[in-house]
Amino acid sequence: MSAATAASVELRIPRRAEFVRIARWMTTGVAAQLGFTMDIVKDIEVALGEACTNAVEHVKQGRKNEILVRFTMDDRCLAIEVFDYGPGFSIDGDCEGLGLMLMRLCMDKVEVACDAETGGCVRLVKYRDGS
Amino acid sequence: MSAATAASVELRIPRRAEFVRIARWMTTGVAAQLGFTMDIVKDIEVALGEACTNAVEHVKQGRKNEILVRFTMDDRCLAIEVFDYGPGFSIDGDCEGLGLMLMRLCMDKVEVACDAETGGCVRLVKYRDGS
Amino acid sequence: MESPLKIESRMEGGNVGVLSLAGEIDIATKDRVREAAEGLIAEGARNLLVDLAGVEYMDSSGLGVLKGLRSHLVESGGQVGIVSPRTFIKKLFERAGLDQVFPMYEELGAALEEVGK
Amino acid sequence: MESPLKIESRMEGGNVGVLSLAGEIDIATKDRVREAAEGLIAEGARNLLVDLAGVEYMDSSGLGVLKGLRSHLVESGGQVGIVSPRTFIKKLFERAGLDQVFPMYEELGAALEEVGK
Ligand SMILES: Nc1ncnc2c1ncn2[C@@H]1O[C@H](COP(=O)(O)OP(=O)(O)O)[C@@H](O)[C@H]1O
Ligand SMILES: Nc1ncnc2c1ncn2[C@@H]1O[C@H](COP(=O)(O)OP(=O)(O)O)[C@@H](O)[C@H]1O
Repeated sequence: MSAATAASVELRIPRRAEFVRIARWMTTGVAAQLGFTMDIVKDIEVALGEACTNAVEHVKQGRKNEILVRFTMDDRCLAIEVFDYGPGFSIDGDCEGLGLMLMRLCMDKVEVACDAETGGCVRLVKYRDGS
Repeated sequence: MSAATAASVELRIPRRAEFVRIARWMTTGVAAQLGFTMDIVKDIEVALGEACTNAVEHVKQGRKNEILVRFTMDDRCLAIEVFDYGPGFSIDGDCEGLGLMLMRLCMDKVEVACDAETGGCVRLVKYRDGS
Repeated sequence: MESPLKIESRMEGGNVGVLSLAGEIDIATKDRVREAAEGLIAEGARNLLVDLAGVEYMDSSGLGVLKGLRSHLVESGGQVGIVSPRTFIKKLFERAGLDQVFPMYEELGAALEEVGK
Repeated sequence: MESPLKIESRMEGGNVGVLSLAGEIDIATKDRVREAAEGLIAEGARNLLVDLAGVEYMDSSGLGVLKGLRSHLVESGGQVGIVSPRTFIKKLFERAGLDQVFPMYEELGAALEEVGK
């Protein structure tokens, strides 16, 4: 991947436990391709795994029974958005559990958003300079 | 994956040489998950690689600059469709090269279709009983 | 199908249950870990040793199961010991603030000696 | 970035170019194979030995490059020999009807002896 070109890759999986693994697999491929060290690839895998796990565990009904994972990469960072088509949620200190805590420790930035079409969205960012 | 449940997974990549590898990676993950032997996983990887390579090599302009790979799996087979958003093409004996020949040798069924929205489509099928 | 998680379970010395895991512990496989552990507890295990030498991936799903088992065993004076975790898994326990909660052992022999006492 | 293909090239005995490849040969990496081979030809290689021991993936992109190099060298009495292909790669050559076209060698020593003659 040439450093200057931005690109995006999208993955849709059924919102089911046994497919979370496929999304993790994909994530390690994309992250390794971008040249992250194996430690960081693993961190990114964990964060993505937590986000997808939450989508499977906490979304009971949604507009679609799937999870959309969008990877956006440029020379600065890898951003991964996980859309769950569910009711959405917000982060406040009180309800944060192990999942969101691990996402935060594994990534440089974690944001939660929500919109009517794609439902809850967790955005995970890792900078490529290792900062 | 429980044998009785059908499921589909979709992947979108830029129509660029360095992303074909990501699609292959994904494919080996899905095929391995379904329990195909390592030899067959490799065959499926080659066939998918050939289809994506053709999309990169032969589509100069398209409705979108991406490739959509759709995996559909049930207890009978894994079907992989590669949509290239290009002008489409048809197979006749004369113009078949190494790529399509390898797809045919690696898979149980290879079909080529075309529609206005998604462009050329190669459909690759592997049966799960090894037939 | 090559399963993403292999589980071997056995009893040692009457009241120690040993669970050897290899592969990936995640939302899809965590219930099998819990069930295998519960099987050992039903057989009389008061302590569990979970050998993670072969575990390449684990996340909060796995930690949640281990926490649940530990709460249960601690009530009757038992423990859940973690054996041979890879660097990645050690870091996971630390990040979750659980590295002081679960006893950790470098290898199974030492763990059995300590716990079997 | 860990490159999907590692290439080592060197001359042996004046007119044999040896290309040792490891990783994946596909549409994204094939040009680097061609360029490395052309470098050796420019240095005087009349024969090429392509050591595929470390190659885990190859498809028609790789076969195409090898066919092109072979056509070129055969004109001046040379050849492209394939060394240590894995089972998967052997099958690929067979399927493409190229297993009789390219000389195949189990290991580099024997190949060098044969070609260097
Ligand atoms: N995708 C989601 N949809 C709805 N609610 C969610 C989602 N992800 C997280 N939550 C909410 O945020 C809480 C904290 O999540 P997390 O930190 O992952 O811990 P846990 O999942 O272990 O409870 C969850 O208990 C749940 O209420
Ligand atoms: N996705 C595609 N879009 C347009 N044309 C295609 C596509 N895939 C294949 N073709 C056509 O079919 C021909 C045969 O393809 P193939 O068997 O893969 O051999 P090769 O790509 O080596 O020529 C190509 O030369 C091309 O003309």
